[in-house]
Amino acid sequence: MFETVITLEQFLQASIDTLYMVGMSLLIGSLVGIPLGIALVVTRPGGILENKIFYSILNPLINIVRSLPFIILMVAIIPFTRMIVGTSIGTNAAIVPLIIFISPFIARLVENSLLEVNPGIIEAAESMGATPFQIIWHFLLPEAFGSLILSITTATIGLIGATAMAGTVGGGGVGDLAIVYGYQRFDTFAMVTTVIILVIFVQIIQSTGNALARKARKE
Amino acid sequence: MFETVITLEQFLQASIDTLYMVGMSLLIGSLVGIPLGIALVVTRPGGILENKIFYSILNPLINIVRSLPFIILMVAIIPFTRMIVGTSIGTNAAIVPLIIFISPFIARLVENSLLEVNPGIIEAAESMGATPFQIIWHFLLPEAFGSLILSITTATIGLIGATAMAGTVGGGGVGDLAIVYGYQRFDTFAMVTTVIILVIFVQIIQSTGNALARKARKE
Amino acid sequence: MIEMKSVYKTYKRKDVTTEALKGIDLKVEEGDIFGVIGYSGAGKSTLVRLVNYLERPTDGEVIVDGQVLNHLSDSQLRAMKKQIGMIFQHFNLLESKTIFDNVAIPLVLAKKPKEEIKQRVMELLDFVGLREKAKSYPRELSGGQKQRVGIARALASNPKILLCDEATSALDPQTTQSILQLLKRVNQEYNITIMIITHEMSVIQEVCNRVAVMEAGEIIEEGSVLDVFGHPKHPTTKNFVKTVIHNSIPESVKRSLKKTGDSKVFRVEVKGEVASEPIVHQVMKAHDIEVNILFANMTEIQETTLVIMYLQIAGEASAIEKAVQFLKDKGAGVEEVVK
Amino acid sequence: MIEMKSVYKTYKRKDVTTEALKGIDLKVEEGDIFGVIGYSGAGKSTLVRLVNYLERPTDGEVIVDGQVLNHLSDSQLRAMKKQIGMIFQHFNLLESKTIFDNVAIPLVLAKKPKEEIKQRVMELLDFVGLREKAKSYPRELSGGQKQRVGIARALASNPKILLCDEATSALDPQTTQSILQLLKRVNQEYNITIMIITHEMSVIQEVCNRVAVMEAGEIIEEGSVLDVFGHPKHPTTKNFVKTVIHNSIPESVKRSLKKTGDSKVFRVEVKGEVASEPIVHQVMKAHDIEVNILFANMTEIQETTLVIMYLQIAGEASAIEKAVQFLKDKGAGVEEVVK
Amino acid sequence: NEESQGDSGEEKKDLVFGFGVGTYEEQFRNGILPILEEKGYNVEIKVFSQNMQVNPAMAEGAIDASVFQSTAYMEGINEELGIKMVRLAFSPGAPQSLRSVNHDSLDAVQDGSTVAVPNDPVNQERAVRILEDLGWVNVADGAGTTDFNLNSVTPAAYDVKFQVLDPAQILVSLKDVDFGVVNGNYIADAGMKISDALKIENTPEEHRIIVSILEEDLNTQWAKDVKEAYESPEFEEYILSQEKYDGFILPEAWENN
Ligand SMILES: Nc1ncnc2c1ncn2[C@@H]1O[C@H](COP(=O)(O)OP(=O)(O)OP(=O)(O)O)[C@@H](O)[C@H]1O
Ligand SMILES: Nc1ncnc2c1ncn2[C@@H]1O[C@H](COP(=O)(O)OP(=O)(O)OP(=O)(O)O)[C@@H](O)[C@H]1O
Ligand SMILES: [Mg+2]
Ligand SMILES: [Mg+2]
Repeated sequence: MFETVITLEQFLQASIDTLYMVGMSLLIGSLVGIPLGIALVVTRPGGILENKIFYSILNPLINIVRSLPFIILMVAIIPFTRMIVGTSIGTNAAIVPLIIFISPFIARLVENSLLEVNPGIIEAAESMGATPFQIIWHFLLPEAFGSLILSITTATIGLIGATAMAGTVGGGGVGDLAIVYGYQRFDTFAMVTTVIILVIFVQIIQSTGNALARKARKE
Repeated sequence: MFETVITLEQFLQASIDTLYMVGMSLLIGSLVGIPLGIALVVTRPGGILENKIFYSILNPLINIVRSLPFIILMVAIIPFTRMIVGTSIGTNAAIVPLIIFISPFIARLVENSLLEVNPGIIEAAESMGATPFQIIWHFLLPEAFGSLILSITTATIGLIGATAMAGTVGGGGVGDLAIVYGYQRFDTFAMVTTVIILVIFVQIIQSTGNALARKARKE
Repeated sequence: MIEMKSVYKTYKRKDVTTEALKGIDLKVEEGDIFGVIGYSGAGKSTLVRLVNYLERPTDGEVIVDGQVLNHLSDSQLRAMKKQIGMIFQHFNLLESKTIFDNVAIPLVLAKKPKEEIKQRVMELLDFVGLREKAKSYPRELSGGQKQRVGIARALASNPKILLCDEATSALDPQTTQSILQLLKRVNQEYNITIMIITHEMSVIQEVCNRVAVMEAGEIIEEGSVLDVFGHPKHPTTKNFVKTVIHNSIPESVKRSLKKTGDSKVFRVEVKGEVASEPIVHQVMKAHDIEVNILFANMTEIQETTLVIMYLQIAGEASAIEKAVQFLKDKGAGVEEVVK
Repeated sequence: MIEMKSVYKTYKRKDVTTEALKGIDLKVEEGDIFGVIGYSGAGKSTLVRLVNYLERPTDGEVIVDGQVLNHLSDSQLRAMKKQIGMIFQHFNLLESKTIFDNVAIPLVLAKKPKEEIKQRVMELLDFVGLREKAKSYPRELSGGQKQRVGIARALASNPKILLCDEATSALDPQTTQSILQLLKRVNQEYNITIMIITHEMSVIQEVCNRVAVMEAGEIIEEGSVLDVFGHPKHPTTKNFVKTVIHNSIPESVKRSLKKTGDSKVFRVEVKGEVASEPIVHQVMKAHDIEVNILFANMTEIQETTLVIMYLQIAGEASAIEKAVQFLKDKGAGVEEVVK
Repeated sequence: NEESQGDSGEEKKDLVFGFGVGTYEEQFRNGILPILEEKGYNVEIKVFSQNMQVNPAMAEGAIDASVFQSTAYMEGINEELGIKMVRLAFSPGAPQSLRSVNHDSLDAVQDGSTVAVPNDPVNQERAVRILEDLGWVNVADGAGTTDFNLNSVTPAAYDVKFQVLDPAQILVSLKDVDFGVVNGNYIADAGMKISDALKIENTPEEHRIIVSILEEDLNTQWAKDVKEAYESPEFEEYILSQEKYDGFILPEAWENN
């Protein structure tokens, strides 16, 4: 019924590429974004490590990165990418802009989650003489955990959308397959199949996220 | 120093286009996404209008839409777009996929914000015999207001990134200018200028969002 | 007005099961001010939360105003809940709304006209002494102030039933007094049925006409306040009653108690009119005995005076016997206390 | 141990200004159990929150353990706070952690070994009667149970100073008793300084040696508990003392009071050893008068007995006068009450 | 991708080919790859969804050869990136065509007619040249290729309105414009015939699709083998056998086959 030029192998490779790109950039993006989000919360006016200067640099910086369309971002940082992974094309090269794209996004979501923590909890922590690090680790993060998981889930799904653009630098992946074959070549079968794969990915991620969040909320 | 082929008029037009696209799709996207987010929260297991069937349809549906790369989404709904605005190209045509792109995103952010509302508040509402609508309107939304504003801010900035893709269907806008001139025609001046404009936009949006959220949190 | 028939409530989570209520039978009549006391964790809050169906019973029936809650539709339940005001143990105020708006909420939900709302809310805030906090937010209030906002909110819509879960626990005695007086007033003027959960016996003593004592999910004693306070049966009840009716001899008195060979100690309880007669004087004048008041306490319950005394009576055995008979004839309850 | 020098605290938001504290001077000695009472909103919580610097004074100095808090660096402040346990009015438990983990937190922060933590936490949970709730989460506890978790948490790290903001407000009298006994014990055994905010006079009566009464941001009376309770000066203090030392004639007795021409009513206060003597008997035997005990109350404060009686004495004027003198000679305080 | 390259002394057998948008990757996979594999080459195929990214990749040494661009574009990029790429061979390329679903003939054009053109500079220039040929517009001298833009276009016979779109979008959006210039590869992929157009581009040599490599590789054995494969009768046979390549501009070298 459908005709396609994509081979099964290409599908497999694309799936692996997507998982690899999403996984790596989520991992590193979280390692960057979560601390940034925490930094936003603790240094903001009234925060436990209030720091006007730091906050008024970090806050707009995050905005600047967030305001760049992904493709522009990708091009703008090519020299940086090359410095890090030695090349500006391929899956590894795609991960660099993906990280830079997702980190500030995660930072904002984390900020929003942490701001919802009951101020009384922070007071309790302060009354115990907890250091700022301890406040973050033993109080803020556990209390916001359910919300944080949902935030990371949202970020992950956003990341899947962004990996589609990764094809631009030859990153491959399912989204790229959808664009190159489905969009550019009107290959309906490729389009439908890739979309189904993406839906399955997203579904798995969201269900896992929801389940974890539910558990974290002790429901 | 810099050479550019873009005219001031083009910049102005692009700015207007971006504002128009972001504004319209944010407005309509919120009108769609916020109710969807509320629906997710109230129909989920344990919610005030628990409804297994509805939830287990809505939840994956939102995921499906979120999993589509924007460009694929845009092409997939061309017939729908044409039905709504009479054409598949131009600024108005770009708004349709932008709305479909941003609504489920807003829905997820809203869901996360609303889940953070203290369950005791819902109990108080129920004890007063408030209808589900009243619970949402008089209790859930006001209590989550600060967080909701930050969520909408995050969504708005995501939208600015997405409008860059609107050029694909002739939507115009600052992001498109950055891609078409800055990226494809190596027009550094155009690139820098457009990025500056974007940064200013994002900065204004984020500051406004932060200020409103702060106010909503009664700090 | 409120009835529970063998109500059970069990909380389950993974392997942890908590039986919060184990077969509660209860009847609160219209116009009652019904007190519920019990140790922390006894199930008091759970009990009261069943009445407005915030919690569903695991088993058994909850009947309010003649209607079995289990059988009501959602909208019938809502209509029922509108008749029931609730003061929460943890206040549950909206952080995002001013004090004024918090108190106004039940009226807004009932779609009352703005002018009426304003007037009613200011009246209530005046009453709880928070008029000048109308524009503040809950986070700017002290603990007791928050509790008072909760009280004002529960009263706003003139409910037919009022459920108070530790409504005065964060309040000083004076404020508690004025709140209790208000409850008494609304009870009398509007015939509102009130259920009061508390751990302060003095609250029950002050306003309740009936009381139930809970322990570990069960009601272990129930009855009119005068009966339960006068003759507590269960040890737990005795413990509670002790806190308001100091009917044990202070340790220091006990220590210095002279153990003269022929003196005996009696617990004498006098109720009502007799309490104002000089019976100690009378018994002393009429008999050849020496009386030492080891301990004396007068309490007012439901506007009746209850006197409990520990008298050390010295004298000849026959004289003491006669004195005791004299007291009994006067209507006093007399029991010898074994030293 | 704790000292405040003309401390002011003002909250400002837009046009609303609240002067929570207006020039507080206060000194709590090492080993004191210092009580603070006052009406709701008087500034008690604010006061105690200044001691561990959760709130900064708008003006004035807070000195803890000889160190002016305003001058300490962040890390010095943290070290100081580690010495100060705090029980919060609103508990402030972590919803995401089990009861065990909530109590363990101060020990985890202090990097104690796991085994030690486990042992100490179970010991504390045992004490507050929540051993079987170790694996539950705060939302599964009753109000009083949450409060007990807060108490256990504050005690976990053996602080040198303990701040209790309404630590027993949600507890029944028995549990309150056992908590207060514990506080007394830690105070005596480890010489811990304790500051107790409460609106329950009975709590102060039970454990405090010194008390301050606050009203509208000011300390209106301060001193040893026996002094303040025995001779309250300020009307507010009198109001508070009234709640534990029932020293007014019950309404019902007043009503039925026989207004015989030659009878007089006296308020008689007896303290210490004398309280266990049969002075009413003695006065009656020795004089030709008729004595009716209108009201009698014995209270134990700091292990001393305080007796307050209202005696109606009938007889000839001279006989009454002699009787009064007799009582005064015995060391009692006697005042005539104008009917 | 880290193979050493340009080392003419040794026999290089591992090649990386970069492709952009178009049918060239498919042509290569089915028509060229078997020939190269026969000769013992191990070829990796990289497809870029954005043509823009192919040349930087070559400049970086990540790919050895690319098939996606025209001579004119390559020369423009040589200047932009400061590298030296050269044409190795011509690839069968599809001409652009002016199409319409709303009109049957070019006569329908009038002032205010909308014409959809690609947004990237090279395809945009080609598209505008078709209109220039028709006399609808004028193009300023020195309009450029790699930085071509519509500011250098002025109305001639008609004052048409341009609608700038993503190239892939034009075919699906034809309903919404009067005319549209569609790149040939999309016609091929959509299973349509190039010859059905209202006007087909008379593609000048500088706009025909080429196999480009770095100049320094020009004399390597692999380059020679690739050139040979593109000019081979086997490849020609394959292309001619496929209906979808009807109307493509074929390499002149084939005339010698
Ligand atoms: N964050 C704040 N912003 C504004 N006003 C405040 C704030 N915190 C407390 N207040 C005000 O300061 C006064 C003293 O409050 P505080 O909490 O110290 O009272 P309290 O004596 O502890 O009362 P309670 O017995 O009811 O707990 C109150 O009038 C309160 O409204
Ligand atoms: N949601 C819940 N999940 C599990 N157990 C619960 C839950 N709510 C209450 N319980 C348990 O049920 C028992 C009764 O709780 P309840 O709140 O009714 O006590 P209470 O009498 O109101 O006590 P307090 O005077 O301390 O407020 C307690 O042991 C408590 O731990
Ligand atoms: Mg309770
Ligand atoms: Mg307080």
